[in-house]
Amino acid sequence: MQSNAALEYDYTVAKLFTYVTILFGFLGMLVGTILALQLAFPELNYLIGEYGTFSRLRPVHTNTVIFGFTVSGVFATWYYFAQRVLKVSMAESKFLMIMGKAHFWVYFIGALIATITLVFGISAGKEYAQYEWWIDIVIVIIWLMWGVNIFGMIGIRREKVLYVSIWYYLACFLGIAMLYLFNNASIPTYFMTDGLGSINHSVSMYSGTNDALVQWWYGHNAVAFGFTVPIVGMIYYFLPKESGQAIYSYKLSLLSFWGLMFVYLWAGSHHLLWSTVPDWMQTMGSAFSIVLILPSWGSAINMLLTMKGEWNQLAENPLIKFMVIASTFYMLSTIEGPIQAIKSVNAIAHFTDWIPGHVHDGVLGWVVFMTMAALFHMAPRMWKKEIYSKKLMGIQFWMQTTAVVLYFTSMWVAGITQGMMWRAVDEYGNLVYSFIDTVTVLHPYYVIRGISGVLYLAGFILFAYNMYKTITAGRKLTEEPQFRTPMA
Amino acid sequence: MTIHDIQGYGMFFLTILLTVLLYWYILYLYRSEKKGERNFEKYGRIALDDSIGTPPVEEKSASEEDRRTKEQN
Amino acid sequence: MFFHWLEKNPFYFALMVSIVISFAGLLEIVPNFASAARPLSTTTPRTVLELAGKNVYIKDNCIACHSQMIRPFKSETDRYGKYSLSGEYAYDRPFLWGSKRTGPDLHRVGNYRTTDWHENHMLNPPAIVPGSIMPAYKHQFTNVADIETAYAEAVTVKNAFFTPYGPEFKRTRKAWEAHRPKVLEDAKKIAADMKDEGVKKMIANGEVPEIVALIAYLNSLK
Amino acid sequence: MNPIIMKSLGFAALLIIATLAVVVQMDIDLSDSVNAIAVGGAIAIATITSYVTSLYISKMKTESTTGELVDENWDGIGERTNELPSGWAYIFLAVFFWSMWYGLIGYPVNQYSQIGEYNEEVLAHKAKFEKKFENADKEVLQGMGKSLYFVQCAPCHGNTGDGLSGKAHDLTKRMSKAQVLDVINNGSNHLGYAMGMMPPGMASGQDAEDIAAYIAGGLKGEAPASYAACTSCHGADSKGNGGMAPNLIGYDNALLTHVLQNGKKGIIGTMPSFKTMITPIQEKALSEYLQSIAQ
Repeated sequence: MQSNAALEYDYTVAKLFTYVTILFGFLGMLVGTILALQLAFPELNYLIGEYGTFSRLRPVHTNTVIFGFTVSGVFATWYYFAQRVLKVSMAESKFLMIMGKAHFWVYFIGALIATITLVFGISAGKEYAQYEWWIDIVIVIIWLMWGVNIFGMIGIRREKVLYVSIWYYLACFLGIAMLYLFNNASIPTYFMTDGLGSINHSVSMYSGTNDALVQWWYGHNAVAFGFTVPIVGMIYYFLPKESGQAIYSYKLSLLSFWGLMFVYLWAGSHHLLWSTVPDWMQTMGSAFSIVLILPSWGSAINMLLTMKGEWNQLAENPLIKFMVIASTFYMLSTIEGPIQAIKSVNAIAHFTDWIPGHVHDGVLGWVVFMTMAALFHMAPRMWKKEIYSKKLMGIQFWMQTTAVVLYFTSMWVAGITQGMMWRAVDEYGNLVYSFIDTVTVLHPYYVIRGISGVLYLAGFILFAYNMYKTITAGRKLTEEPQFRTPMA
Repeated sequence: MTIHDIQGYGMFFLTILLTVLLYWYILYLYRSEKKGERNFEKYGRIALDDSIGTPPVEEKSASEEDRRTKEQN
Repeated sequence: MFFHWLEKNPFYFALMVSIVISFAGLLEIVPNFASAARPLSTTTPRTVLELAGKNVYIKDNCIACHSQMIRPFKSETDRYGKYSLSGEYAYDRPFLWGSKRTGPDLHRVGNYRTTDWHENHMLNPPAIVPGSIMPAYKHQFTNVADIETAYAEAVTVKNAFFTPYGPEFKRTRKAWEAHRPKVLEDAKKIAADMKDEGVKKMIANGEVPEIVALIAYLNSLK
Repeated sequence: MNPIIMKSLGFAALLIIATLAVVVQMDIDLSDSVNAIAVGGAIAIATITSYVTSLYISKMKTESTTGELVDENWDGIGERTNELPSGWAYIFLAVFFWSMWYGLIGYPVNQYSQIGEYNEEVLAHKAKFEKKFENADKEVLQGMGKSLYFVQCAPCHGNTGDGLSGKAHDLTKRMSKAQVLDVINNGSNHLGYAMGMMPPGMASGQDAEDIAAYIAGGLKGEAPASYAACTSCHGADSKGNGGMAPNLIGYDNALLTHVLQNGKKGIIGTMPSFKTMITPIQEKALSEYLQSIAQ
């Protein structure tokens, strides 16, 4: 075995991914804020001609946040913490190092091109899977390159036991790989004819109800394996590390893991309640969604209990605040989802703004908070600099928390209102409201959401600024902080 | 027997199988800790003691030797 | 012990995770595949012009705000017409059910809206529906719809999935050239009910504007 | 209760009150079980999340780190054995029983059918409303027609029925001059009247102009001589010859029924048939309402 003395963890790739996480986060949220404002003030649809309408921009927003921000955040944290819990440095393997860098560049360039295709309306038409066939191929390559790193690192590890975060990242890798491949299976029309038409176009391998099932089996579990599993993995590493407290119950974390794996996939059909998929399947999706509360809350409670008796840290360390509030929003989101999956509730909630509200308290409150906290934690260790400003971080925390609360409360009320108005029957037994009545009534809530978007985006800009100043002007650290992240 | 029947039975038994496995796993976690075979909670330390200099909670190569000696016995 | 061994062997661990997560998908999706793909006896595949319109629908991502799924509630069937049936979607690749109704459902919009309404509406939605927050889609009146790709799609689904298109649908360019006048004929019929001069001029030049294809598609939703 | 839990429950209460306030303002019927369960679900989400999260967060403040130290010391650092949180174990049981109930009794997987439930809903609706309004009087019908109009007709004809400045038929008048001219020149498509299709070119030139002006003006004053060509089908009183042909003065039940059943095509554009969307009683109601808004 090599001597450990001269060895250091190598964060080159982690740094690169950190930059793009911030970049894509900003872009995704900027577009998101524009979308929110467009719904409140439709004149904003005409800023850049056909490329600026709500409908054209929406996939740009969702895909940039999912495949841009979240996925690069997952990569950045992976290249950081995997070395640490496997106790092996990237510098120890030239192959993994080159693969890591190649992974970054293919990813970055691929992501840029993919975003541009969406702006031009080159789309396969399935939500969260809009990319056309050739971009799918690039995505598969990017994913496999990450897989090489995962298994490579695990192969040369010193720590025998795989820490639970590694489990979650592995599941993220496997889950997304499987779902993405099946859902995006399609046939390019150009090659099925003598070169007729556009080379971009393809048709789905599945049709109608089958396509819907595969799509939501994918769509729901893209949330599972993109927005839940790796983020849980993140908090299982970063919260204990930042606070110096070992996980409250390691056993509970293992249990929750298998529970999540087992239950999550069943729940996909709750996106198709009251549709033309068979009744029994809807019932299964609905019932398993409720069971899903268990593993989700298991993880969240485990996190909150890890901080038991540590009020000082919560009061003084904004990073801990970020992670605790992220767990809280995770709990909110993971009970809201199951309750919305109950058939009677779904009859009201489906197709309304309550659903985007639910999605955003998960993503804004849980995914983004956790990712930002992780990057804040990593920065002083990667660049050996102190965090530039604790005060800015505090301001950012309150701005963004307010924004999330505004977002989900306004969409909550809007969704329930609209859902009930659609059903409302007058004294004669006929519908009371024409569709447009149920749209105009939402205006105030859309304005509130727009404000919350601006607030959240501003908070994210503060985050980016703070990171930038940390990297360029933070006070130098002589040795790596053990637990608590130093900040000025 | 139609495909739906097969599907129904398949789902029923496989769900039971996986549920049993999950409970078995819980049992395993507690039993092996009680008997003192393993201490799961100490793995929580992996996240905390993660400098490259600190020794691993369980050394990988050591355990392989472990197993080999066991197999020989 | 089985579990102990599983946790330390990354390969078998990954295999176990894969088995557990593919389990539900296999049981829920696969057995229903054949029966769900069966069309109703009245369902016909879309014409090339309608397919081109469907691709405009996808390109401008109408699905972001409009669903195509009428749920079996009295409130929905009163508003949109008969509840949706699985077989009606049998030729839809991809399915376009949508997940959000910022605007109304469109699954049977062909029953209660017509060409001229769509024309006026796409040019300026709030003028037709006061308070509407839908953006105008003026560019669809000047952009050319890609009917060749739509034809390629029809041929592809015919050959790969046995969608019942006629024998004249062949993979060659010659077959396409032969079919093209038929598409233009369909487009002309739609344009006859429209007022926009630019659209008529484009049709006369042998080009199909996106709006014509889109309206053909919307009218076919019944 | 400690202040953190209080505050957080306060927030939940606020959210619930806001939701209920809007629901009440919209005059929503909470006796509809779907509405009631949805509101119940919303209340459950707000209170359970607020209570449980604040409970655990307050534990950070009020409790000290507990749990027995594990006997062995591992690398100088003590370990605590913590049992599974009991609250979580209780949810485990509750959720387990709930899902069993849901799949076996609530929506039994082997027999529940949503289409069956829909059919029951429709039957219940019919029993409740259609019988009640079978022999409704004019005033009730007008009220019903008005509410129907706003949902089904206003999207094209506008809230006041004026046809949105020429984008659809103006329902406050019978016909405009241009519309009449168009019908005279091109004939009329089949509305399903017993008289059959009206052929094109029944009149031309100045005659046609005169007729159009006369009809558009509401048939006031003296009829032009050429109008005789019209009365042969539309009746001497221009009211449609006892339901054989369209009424030229106003909207009667027959005209409405024919348009709603067959749709219509004219100079403005096409109106689709609404026969799948509208029941006979609704048709009657709409007709009453339209007669009330037309001058």
